[in-house]
Amino acid sequence: MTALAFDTLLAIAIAATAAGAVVARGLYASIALFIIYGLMLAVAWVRLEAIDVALAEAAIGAGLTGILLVGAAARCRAVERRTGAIGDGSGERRTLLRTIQGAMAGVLAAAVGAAVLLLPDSAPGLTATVAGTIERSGVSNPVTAVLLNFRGYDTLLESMVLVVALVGVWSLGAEQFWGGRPGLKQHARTDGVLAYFGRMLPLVGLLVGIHLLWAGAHAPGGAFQAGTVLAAVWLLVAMAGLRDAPPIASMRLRLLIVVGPAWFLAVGAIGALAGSFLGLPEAFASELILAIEVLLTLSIAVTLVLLVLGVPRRTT
Amino acid sequence: MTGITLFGLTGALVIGLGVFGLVARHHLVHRVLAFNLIGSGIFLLFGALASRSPNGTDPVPQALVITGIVVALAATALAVTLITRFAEASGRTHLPDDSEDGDGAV
Amino acid sequence: MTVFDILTLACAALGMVFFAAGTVGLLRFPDVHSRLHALTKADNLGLGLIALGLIFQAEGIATALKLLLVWLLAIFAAATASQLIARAALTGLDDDTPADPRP
Amino acid sequence: MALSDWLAPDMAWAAFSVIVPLAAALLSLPLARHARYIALPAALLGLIVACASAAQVWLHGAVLLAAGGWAPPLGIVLRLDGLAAAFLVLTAAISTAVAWYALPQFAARGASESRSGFAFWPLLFFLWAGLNALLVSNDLFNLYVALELIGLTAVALVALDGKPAVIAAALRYLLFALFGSLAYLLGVVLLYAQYATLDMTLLRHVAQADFATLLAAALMTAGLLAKTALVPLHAWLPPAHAGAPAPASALLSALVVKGSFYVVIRLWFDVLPNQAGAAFTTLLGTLGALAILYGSALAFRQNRLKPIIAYSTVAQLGYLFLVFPLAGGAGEAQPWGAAAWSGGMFHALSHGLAKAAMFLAAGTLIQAVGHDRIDGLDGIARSMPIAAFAFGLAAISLMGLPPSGGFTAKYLLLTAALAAGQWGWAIIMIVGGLLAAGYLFRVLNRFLLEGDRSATLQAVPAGGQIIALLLALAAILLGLLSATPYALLQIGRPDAAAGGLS
Repeated sequence: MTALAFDTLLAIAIAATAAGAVVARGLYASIALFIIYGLMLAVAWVRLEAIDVALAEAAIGAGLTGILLVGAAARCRAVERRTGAIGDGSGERRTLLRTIQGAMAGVLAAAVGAAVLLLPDSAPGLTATVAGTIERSGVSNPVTAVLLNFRGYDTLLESMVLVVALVGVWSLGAEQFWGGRPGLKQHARTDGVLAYFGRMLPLVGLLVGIHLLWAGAHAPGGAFQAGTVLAAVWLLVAMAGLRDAPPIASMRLRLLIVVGPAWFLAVGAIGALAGSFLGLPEAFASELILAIEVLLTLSIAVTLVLLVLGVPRRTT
Repeated sequence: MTGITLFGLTGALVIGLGVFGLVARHHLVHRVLAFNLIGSGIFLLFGALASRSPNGTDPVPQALVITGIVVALAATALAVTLITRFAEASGRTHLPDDSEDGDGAV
Repeated sequence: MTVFDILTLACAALGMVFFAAGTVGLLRFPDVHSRLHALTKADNLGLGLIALGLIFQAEGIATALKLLLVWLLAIFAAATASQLIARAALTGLDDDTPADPRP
Repeated sequence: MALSDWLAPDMAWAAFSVIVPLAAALLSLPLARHARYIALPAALLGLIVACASAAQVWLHGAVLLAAGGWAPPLGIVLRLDGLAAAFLVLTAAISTAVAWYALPQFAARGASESRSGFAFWPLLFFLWAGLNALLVSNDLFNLYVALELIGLTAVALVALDGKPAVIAAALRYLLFALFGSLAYLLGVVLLYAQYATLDMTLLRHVAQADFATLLAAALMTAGLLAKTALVPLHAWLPPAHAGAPAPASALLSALVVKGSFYVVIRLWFDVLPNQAGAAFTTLLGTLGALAILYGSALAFRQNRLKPIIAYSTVAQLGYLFLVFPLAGGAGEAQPWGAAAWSGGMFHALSHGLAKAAMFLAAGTLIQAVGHDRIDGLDGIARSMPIAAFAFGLAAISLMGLPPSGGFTAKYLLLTAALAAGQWGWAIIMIVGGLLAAGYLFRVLNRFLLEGDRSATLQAVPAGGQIIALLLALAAILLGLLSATPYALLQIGRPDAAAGGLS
């Protein structure tokens, strides 16, 4: 009973923050509500007994996405202030159009909701299949087993999607800054509070990241969550002005970006030559998964940081 | 009603809200935000349906959702970079209205 | 109800009061800096009280230490984040704020 | 090892067709400055893998490969059949041609790394990898990841030029592509919730025609149609395809839109063959017919070369959707069903070759003239005969004139329409061919006008013109030598392609 009451409150909070993010007038208000929505959603994932997803949603869905949106909003506002065009403007007050659009969205939501109600209340899914096979996967956390072994091919392609996004982001930079450093230069007093925390928090973050990576084999955690924590550490260091972002022409940086996906791909290719594409021999499966995860975590962390920092904006 | 159904319906509602935001809001950052709402609504729906499993939440959807969250972030990063590039180059934060014919389209 | 339960309830309730105060401050104060002041002060204390309350329910010393660690990390994160927000406000990044103290 | 060992059924050619372009993409990211040493060898290797895949299918029939050795529903299966093999070869041929064509533009000798010179090569190979992953995938969620890989790469390729108008086109494309992916994903979620599998083969055996399944299928189809730019979801295509650099336009128009179409075909013919009602197939056919007429009409009204070609893509995509009403038929074997299905696939292949040839030819012409208004192309055939000839040959295939691949495709589709007594679709196809002739001759007439232009033209390397010509010749050869590709397409063909949707 208490659980259902809590779930109901949580569901209302999720729906309300989502609705607020859609209708809020100001861009910043929308984004703030979206981030709160993401955190509420992470709690919902905990309620659904999906801690791995809760970690990913809080760190990536709410955290990094929020940072990206805030950054875009800030640049858009700067442009709008310069050109004098503020706010949504066009078509915001056409009631009839709004009603039609609302009705369309409502029909879609109702149809999906009806499907939810029509589906049976109990469905085993693949829980038993995973449980029956997991001892051959090399890890004991079922989510990691699916991500890195049973459906490792998806994860391989997914790691490529991140690299594609980064290439796309970089390709949008200005020609004259090509090869330069992304983002703006951050200044911080070396004796300031920020600089102090910027030195101390990374150590803690590093520990948390490594713990998440290590724990992923048997408990919630894994490469993507750990990568996000490490990315956050780096971003903090960059924002505190302690360490400047590297120039994108840096060979070391580029190797860091590709090392995880490349190693994963190499494991897959060797398997394919030996007769099983992406096959991890049972005897070394846990070691191989750990090696893939360590390198993937590095690459993911670097790629996420660079995705947030954006296009190169200065040559020095 | 169980908590599972509740979160499933919430997911459906969030999808609808996101679609509304996508068509009704014209600021490009709002639209990207709406995409993320739709995506996370789909994920929540998936998670709710996966937890119908009697012995613990089905791990396969959990893994798929993590993949989906990462892919959504990649798309968002590309989208916001395109938006800021467009805003800084053209001074606009909305897409110009569709003009179908004529040579001005490009 | 044991004495620990009563202590938990008391601490959590007091924590909520601080959260409420912080939220009122966030909504009522005029500019970014005073809002931040209200928020960080009150919420850090509120969270600390709730964590303390939960420690009375902890099963072992490890759980209790983890709760303490959560509080400490949250304090550091809040301090860092508020520094960043304050700096952003000073450089005029956030213009949803009505009274923007521009240098 | 003898050649037959290399082509044995247990060789993982399906996996290598994804591995090779991915490796090339990752390699060219740190080594972009040396792209000219990487791109062509890697592309040729990719072409060899594609040919080996096709040969393997030819010799042994459809091949299944479980990634990681995990059988579905737990694992992901890669499936290589005739249709996949034909598209793998098409993708490899066009990507190799584009890589060769783009070398002088994006990998100039001795220059330091530039923005577009860096980005083009990883994007080209990631796109190729994404397309191959899509073609061999037998798993609905894996297809989602492949679709996103393709979509993000394609958007980045559109934006490569960097002009504000092109950025706007890329943004609109991204909005459509993301909407399409999410609609598709929502459908996948509903299917998994009901059947606890994502494997297309397993799904075919368990799927029923209930509300959740039909809602899922409708959402997936709508999302894929947005990505395929079927009218009325086409608005993003012309500015994006016309605004991208010519080699990128070739990839986008020839391959990327076919990728999502391919998934629509897989979805309805492989996964849900018994759930497409007559109303649904007629709707898809009608949208296809509208696309043919509307796209052609708009192609007529353009005064610049690349928008004409881009609107022509909108029109030509319409033919692909005539497969649905023509191959449909109350669940019974129809003699014309296989012809309609094969005709549609032939159309996708021949349009791919012809459209890539046309964009590459246009690219060299535009480079020589310095702009792409067609009134500035008067008499260009005299100075650049190879490019003009390539454009003309590609036009023949697009109009559906013999002996081109386009002719074979339309012949098969027309036969099916007449055999089925569905005269309406036949008339649309004939009108569409005439309209294509109209807007293409409008361009070709300009090319053939009198006058010597060579003084005002920029010098362009002959290589680009020759590559365009080779692709156009391939489109013609597809018609002349249609027996082999036709037979390849029939290997592992879904039953519904002969039996009809119902």
